[in-house]
Amino acid sequence: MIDPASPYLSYVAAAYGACAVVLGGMTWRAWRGWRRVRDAWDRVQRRDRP
Amino acid sequence: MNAFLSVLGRDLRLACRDGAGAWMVLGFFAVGVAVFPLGIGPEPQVLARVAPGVLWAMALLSAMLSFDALFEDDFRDGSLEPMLTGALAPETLVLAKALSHWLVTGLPLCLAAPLLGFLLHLPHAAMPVLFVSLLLGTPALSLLGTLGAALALGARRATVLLALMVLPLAAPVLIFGAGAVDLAVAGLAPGSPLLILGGMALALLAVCPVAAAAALRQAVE
Amino acid sequence: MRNMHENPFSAPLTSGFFPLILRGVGYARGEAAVLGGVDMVVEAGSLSILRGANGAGKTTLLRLLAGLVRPAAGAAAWADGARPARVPERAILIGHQDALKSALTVAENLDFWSGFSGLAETPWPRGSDPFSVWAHADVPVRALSAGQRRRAALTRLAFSSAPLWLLDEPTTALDAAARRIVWELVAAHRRRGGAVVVAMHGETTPEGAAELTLGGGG
Amino acid sequence: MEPARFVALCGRVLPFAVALAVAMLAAGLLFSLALSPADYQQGESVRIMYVHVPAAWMALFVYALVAVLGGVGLAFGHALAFHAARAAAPLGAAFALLCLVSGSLWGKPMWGAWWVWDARLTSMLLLFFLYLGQIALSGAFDRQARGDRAAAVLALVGCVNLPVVKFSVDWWHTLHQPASVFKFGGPSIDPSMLLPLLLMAGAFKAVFFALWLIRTRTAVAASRVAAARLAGGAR
Repeated sequence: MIDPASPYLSYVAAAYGACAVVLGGMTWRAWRGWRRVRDAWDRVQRRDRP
Repeated sequence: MNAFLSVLGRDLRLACRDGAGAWMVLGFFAVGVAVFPLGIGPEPQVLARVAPGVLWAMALLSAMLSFDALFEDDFRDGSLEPMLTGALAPETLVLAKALSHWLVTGLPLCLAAPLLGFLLHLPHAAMPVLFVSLLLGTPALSLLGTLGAALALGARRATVLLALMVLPLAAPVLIFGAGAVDLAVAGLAPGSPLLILGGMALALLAVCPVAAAAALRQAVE
Repeated sequence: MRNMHENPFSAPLTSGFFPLILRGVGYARGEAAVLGGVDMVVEAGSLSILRGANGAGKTTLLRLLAGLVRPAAGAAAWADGARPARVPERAILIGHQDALKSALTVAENLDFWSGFSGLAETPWPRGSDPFSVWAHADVPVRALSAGQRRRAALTRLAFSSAPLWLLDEPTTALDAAARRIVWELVAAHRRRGGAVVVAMHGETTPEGAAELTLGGGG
Repeated sequence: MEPARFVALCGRVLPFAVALAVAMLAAGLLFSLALSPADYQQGESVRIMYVHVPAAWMALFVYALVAVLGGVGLAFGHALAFHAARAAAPLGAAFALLCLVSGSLWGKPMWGAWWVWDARLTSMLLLFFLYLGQIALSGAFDRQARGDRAAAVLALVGCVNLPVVKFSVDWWHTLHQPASVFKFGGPSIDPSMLLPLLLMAGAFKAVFFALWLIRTRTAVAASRVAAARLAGGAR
């Protein structure tokens, strides 16, 4: 089990924090990119319908 | 063969016609090296210690700056397409361009570096090794730069892009080039890094023309 | 004006591999289809005129015949089965740009192109000067007018041994005399067994020429 | 595989990929933070290795993947391969960055410096710059097709160059620091640490695959939108 009194706790926390930031950032950008394209596709579809 | 020589001859004549190009690269190299003592301080021991790295890094940057016009003018005035569809294979065209760049830029850098070595108190024993290491290294840089110029042809901000692409690829050349001079400064035999540097130059001689030719074909498409 | 009936060419014609046959050739730039289903046969001694609105793909088709561009659909092959991209030296393309270095003189530019096309034993052979640009041979190209640059660019045809000529609106910026020389050169090239494909606007189609109009694409 | 069907296929596969990624990540974090012992020498900071090493593996794996995809795209002209390569490259760069950051966070307690020119960290730094050059080149052209193909050539050359970079950095390291300082990651990994390491490596791969799927689908759909807009405009 992780020892809360360890002097290195802040470094471990920072490392996993960085991991969360990077993975989270990638996920958020990917999802936002997809949403933007999906909306653009809907707009293009609507414009074609008579 | 005469197609190769005519491309080489034309590029050298063009370089001489607006001679400023070659001189500006040498000027940049000299100014770049001269700036370091201003930053680091005048102590001879310190300067001698960093001299190989500074000279080599500045040679690398000076070479990098002179690549963007390599294909750009031919691309813009339309002579690149007939050259690619002439009797000359694109790979040979790339070699002619790399050789013309080396003669105009690489060779002068080799000759100027030992002189600038004096500015950095480079031990005299290391001067010849510096010259030989650059003699082996600058052709490798010319080949890499020619590949970078072909890849970045027609791109936005081509010069910066070219440096960003080529510098990581040129890191091994810098490491062994400066490493050889370091060994010479420390009085050790610089044989092995120089041999590895020569090996790398030959490897790039094989890889870069093929990759650059593919890039040129894409640029023209 | 030199007599055109002597041989204006200094390079022998490499044996033609005609006909060059295009079947359903298509090309797309990015997502937009520029060429759709082009069928064409280029015979020895033939002259084909490409017509069509701007963006109809005339220049793209010329670049495809020159081997600069690979067809996205359909196939283009010479009689011996070779694809244009594999044998680019069989065609010479004179595009909108002049392929001349403005820092060099006309003589230096044409010396380069004659050396590049394998005639290096004599510098730009003065014999092959159909557009009589020899008068301002030592003038840097940047000092020339558009018409003079165009004449110098077209002089490259004189020392090319490629059997297929591809001319993209060759007569733009040319005066009447130069225009006549272009068509005389084309006729001379066809007489010696070469083929010519010209993209053109306006100007009447010379007699004995096949015409191909490219669709509204692009 | 024409675009419409590919986008639909991604839609169906995505939920499973996301579920797998979340599950693997949970297991990985559980084992690396809770169910594994501290190192007798490094103490708790060894847990940083469970982020640092898998990130390095992913950075290398994705770079090789991008090079292969680029090669396939150049050889067979499949637009899908280029879309997939363009989707994967930034993810690889992110893993390389994560590797550098976690390496620095691990170096501080061990060697007292935020950045140490250790052979492997230096190679990872150069790999990160190779990624930047490749991504910059891919986006530097008006025509995306041109950017994709140029980036593919650079990725292939970069891939050939990687072992040379690794070799020269190692040589450089021994040249300037003959006495080998504390070996990164210890002589051999203790079995109790191997499990969290492999779990985290699997988690990173699963996360990468899910994100890669989303980004590739986005790229393909974006090109369809562009084509529809062009076609629509012309009508």
